[in-house]
Amino acid sequence: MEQKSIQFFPEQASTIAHSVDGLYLYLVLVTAFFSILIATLIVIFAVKYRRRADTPTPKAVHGGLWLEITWSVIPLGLSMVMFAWGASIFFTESRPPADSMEIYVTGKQWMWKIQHMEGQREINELHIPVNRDIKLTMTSEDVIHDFYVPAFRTKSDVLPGRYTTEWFHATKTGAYHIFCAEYCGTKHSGMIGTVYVMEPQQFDAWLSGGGGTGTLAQKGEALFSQLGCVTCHQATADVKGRCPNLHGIWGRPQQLTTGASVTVDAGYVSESILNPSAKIVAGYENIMPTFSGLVTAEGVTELVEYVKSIGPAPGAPGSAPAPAAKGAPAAKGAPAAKAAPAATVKP
Amino acid sequence: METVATAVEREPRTYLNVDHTLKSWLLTEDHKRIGILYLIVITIFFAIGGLFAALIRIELTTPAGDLVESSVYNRLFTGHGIIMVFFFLIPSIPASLGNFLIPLMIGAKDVAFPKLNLLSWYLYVIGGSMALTAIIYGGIDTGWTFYVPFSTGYASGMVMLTLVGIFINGFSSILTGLNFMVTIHRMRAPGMTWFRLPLFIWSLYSTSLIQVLATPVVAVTLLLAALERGLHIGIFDPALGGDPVLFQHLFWFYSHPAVYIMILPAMGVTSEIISTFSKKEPFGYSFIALSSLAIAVFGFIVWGHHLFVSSQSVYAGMVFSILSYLVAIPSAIKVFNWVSTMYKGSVELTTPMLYGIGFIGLFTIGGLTGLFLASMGMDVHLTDTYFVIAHFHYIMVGGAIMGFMGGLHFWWPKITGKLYSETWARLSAIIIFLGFNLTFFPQFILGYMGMPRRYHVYAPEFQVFNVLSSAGASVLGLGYALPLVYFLWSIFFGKKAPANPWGATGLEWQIQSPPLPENFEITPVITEAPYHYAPSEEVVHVG
Amino acid sequence: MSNHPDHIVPVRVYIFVFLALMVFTVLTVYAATIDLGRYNIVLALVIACIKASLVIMFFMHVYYSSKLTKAIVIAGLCTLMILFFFTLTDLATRGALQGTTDWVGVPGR
Amino acid sequence: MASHSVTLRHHFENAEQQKDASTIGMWMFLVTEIMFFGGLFMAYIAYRGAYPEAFAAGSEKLNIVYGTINTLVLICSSLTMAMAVHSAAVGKKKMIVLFLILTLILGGVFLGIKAVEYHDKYVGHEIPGVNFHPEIDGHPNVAVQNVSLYFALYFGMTGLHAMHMIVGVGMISFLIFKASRGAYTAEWHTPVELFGLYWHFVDIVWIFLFPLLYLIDLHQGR
Repeated sequence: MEQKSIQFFPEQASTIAHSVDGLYLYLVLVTAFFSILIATLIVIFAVKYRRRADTPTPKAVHGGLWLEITWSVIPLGLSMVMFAWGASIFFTESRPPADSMEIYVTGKQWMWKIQHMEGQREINELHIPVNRDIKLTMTSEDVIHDFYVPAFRTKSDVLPGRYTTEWFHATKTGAYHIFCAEYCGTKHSGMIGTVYVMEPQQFDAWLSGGGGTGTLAQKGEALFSQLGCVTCHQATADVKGRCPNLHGIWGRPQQLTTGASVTVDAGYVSESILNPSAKIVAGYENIMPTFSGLVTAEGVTELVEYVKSIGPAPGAPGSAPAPAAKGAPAAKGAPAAKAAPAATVKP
Repeated sequence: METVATAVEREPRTYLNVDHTLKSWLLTEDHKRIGILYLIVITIFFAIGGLFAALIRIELTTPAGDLVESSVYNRLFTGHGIIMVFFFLIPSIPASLGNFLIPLMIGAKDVAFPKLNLLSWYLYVIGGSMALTAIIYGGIDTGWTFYVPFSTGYASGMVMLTLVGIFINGFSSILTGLNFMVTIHRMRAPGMTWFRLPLFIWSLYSTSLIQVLATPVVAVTLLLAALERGLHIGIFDPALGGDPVLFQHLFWFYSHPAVYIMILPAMGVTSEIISTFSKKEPFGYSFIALSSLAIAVFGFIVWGHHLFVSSQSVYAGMVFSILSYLVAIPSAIKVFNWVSTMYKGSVELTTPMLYGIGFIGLFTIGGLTGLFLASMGMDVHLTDTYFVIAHFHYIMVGGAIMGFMGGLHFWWPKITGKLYSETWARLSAIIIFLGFNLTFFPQFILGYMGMPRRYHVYAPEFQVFNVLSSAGASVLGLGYALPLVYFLWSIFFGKKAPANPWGATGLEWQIQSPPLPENFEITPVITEAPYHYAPSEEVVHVG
Repeated sequence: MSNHPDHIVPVRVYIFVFLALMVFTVLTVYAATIDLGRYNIVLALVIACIKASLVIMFFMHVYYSSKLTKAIVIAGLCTLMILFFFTLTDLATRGALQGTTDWVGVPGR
Repeated sequence: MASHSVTLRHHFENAEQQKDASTIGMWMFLVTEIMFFGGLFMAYIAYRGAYPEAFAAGSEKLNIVYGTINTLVLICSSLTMAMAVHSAAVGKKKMIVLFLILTLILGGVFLGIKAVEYHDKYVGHEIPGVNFHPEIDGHPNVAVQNVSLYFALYFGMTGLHAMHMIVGVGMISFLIFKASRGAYTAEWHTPVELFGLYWHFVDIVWIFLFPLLYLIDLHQGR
């Protein structure tokens, strides 16, 4: 960031930045109007009605109901506009578009660890393509952090034990600040970073240039076997082992022994890894050991991506003889050929 | 306290010279003496909190962390927060001015439970000294909000001692509120109906309502946090399925009404000051009175606007956002009514009036910037930045402390029987007003530029406004030092104060200053409305 | 009722209230053994509220005391309901829109 | 009402104002207690909603018989307390002492049973933070951590309630001492009445604690 003249606004680098700045302008105008009105009235009355020796005692004034109503209704009206405008911005901000490019962010005390779907890992830096919806799925390994990019006008707390999302659509290339906005300890003010918004071609060059050892899903698969999950959860669809088969379960409701059903999402898979006895699939026993302490947050995200990438069983409906892992996100420019040898991925 | 022993006979008996032993002060049941005891301890805590603030501002003049290390800086802003919020702002007006004035203003001999009143002071001192010992032994770095899981798992320093100190101090606040409510309900002079009460009493009644209903929840929350930190029973521990956001809900259920505990008494003081120095009955008396109650009641249903970005559900966010706008309306009504009171009044710009006008101006800016933070889309960008710091300092320093200073100056002749020097006082009021604005207005801009709060090291482009803010802080520091000087000077060398130096109409101005130990020789009987300046038949009726 | 400060409540009222409380206690234990699904908790709370109001009204003389005392009791309960209701607006609908669900367990701990 | 025997504090106009003020003051104190326990009940509602099976599993480990006996004991102590206040109002000084002693005994019984229960929990490794590993075999869908939440709340709520009982027992003994010296007459027995309010409040808290903690999903059979 070169040292420009004194700034009063952070750059407007995302789609909602304009509407947030518009709301800001409206609010500033209302505040300025009323503050100046009150200040000038006070000065006028203080001067005009200053106590002189001969002024008679001022008469008491009663009534004024209509006056009271007007200066209750007008502020209420102005406030409701503030509420509606703010709520609409918040509503759009809290619903990431379906096709947005997913990036995993893990907050750890005083650093941001970022994992791209293509396997790239970054610390305190986030490279994203311009003009594309980016969805961050964030969690924390210790205390509450907050991923805040002033230039995009977005922030969202990052909580341990939960995934929170934040999404933005960058409109201007450049480098912008990342700040941790929730106090998290000694180096809270050091937990900062930079978002590099790049042209799509540059982004792809950067993406392939990084020494990626396979996509997130492939790393997940490697971890899946390394931790011994594959012994119970066979990747092949046909064998009905002692453990629920993970084929094509992503996004579908899962029947639990208590009769309730839960849709398989990042939260459910993470919970089943870290705390398996919490939700047992119908027809199975509570025999899975817990892996909390044995796997880091990045490992959990890799396993989540792997489970997402296991296609439905070959015979099952909706399965396609996918050469590569069905769920692997075909990031627009990501060269599919780069995927690891097909053998490990073939369902 | 008194100068020559012989002078005692000629002087009338007052609550000050009736007994001089330390025991008579430390075991007093007289609400006036307890008010002074509170005033002394409050001033000490204000000085300590102010010292922390000075160190923070000095550190923030440069982007790099070059005055103190990060861990020390975190303890500085935590100390500043805890001392100012729990040990200065919440007890400041209710416990000192409130204790002194409520019985005087409603024609009672004392508060309902004098022993309980003394116990409250001791609880306040014990809680305060526990927090002070924790700070002397290195302080804690949790921030005054004690967010879990940081405060229970990762924070360092004597966190539990501080939590228990605040827990005990909470009971002082609860018992004071309880005492005031029973006093106002049951000990009013004959003829003093609810709508003949001075507006200061209305605002203190609303404050006590909040103190009684909200403080216990934070007491149990901080107790649970202390237990979780000490005994590792994970109520809020996410690893055990606990919900850190539940802690935030329980914490802010108290802490938002707590900001109304801080501002309502200052509003009451301002109503009294504006009315006295416009020599006119407050415009819309019943609207001001009922809006105090409305603020207290609405204050309980808005706390969620502190949690917009903390993974609170969108629907809950919307509910809290719209309700937060409702709580702004009574404050708007009050401001407009104050200004209308000055209309066609006969305004005298004494020091209390300067503080009163300053309060209205700064509280208006503080309140309106609160509307920024109540709007969800805006709050996403602004929460946890310096915008929030500027907003609540405009309310607390521009509002609550201006009100406290105004009240202190307004009732000083009644409390001590001495007049302070008007010129010095006006000078310090103006210095405070200028210093305050120079300190906190740049922080609004910093906030919108995105500088997060509680940052020891910040990005270089924020430095300009931080230097302005630190410059303002030094002026503000000077402004606050002056009153200490001329108030103390007035106690020993000030002129003797008449019973009613300002020509006010309250009951407290009808008796001698300083008052008798039993306040009134004969209990007064109230026959007409308060603020009775003009003869009642010449009343102008507005549509 | 009269606002006579020291209303002497007849002993038979106490005995009756005592027996009612005993019956309700047995009732709530028995009711817990029948499977009513989600309504078990509702029934338990209804019985508890009835018992509590019996104690408040007759043992604590609120039925005979001043309107101010009644107002204080109601104010306390309303504040409690405010705390419950508004916190639950968040807890019940959390993650409904963003689709993020809670999960138990923090990796690495 | 002859007020000569009433110790009238100087700042009150008459005895009725003093009594009225203290009753209202006591009720406001009880409202602060409602909010004090309210914070814990909020945590209970939040976590029971999130982890119903874990709460059912945890509640299974509690001893229903002890819980029911405790409830009945407390209700009896409420009756004896009410009778104590009644006999104070009608001026039977001997009866005040009798009923207060009865209330003290019942309070003691309650605390005794509570102590036994806590000991059982200690033996059963059900105290969170103290090598906590309860046997929750019968429930498939229950994570041990969530059960520790249940027990943390159990000990939080019943512990706070028991502390209030201990304070209550302490105050009863003081009242018995004063009543036995004939301090409380028909005209002035405010301390007995105010303590009665406190005692009934503590009983009401237990009336809610019992079903919420002990009787969760009893119908699945123990």
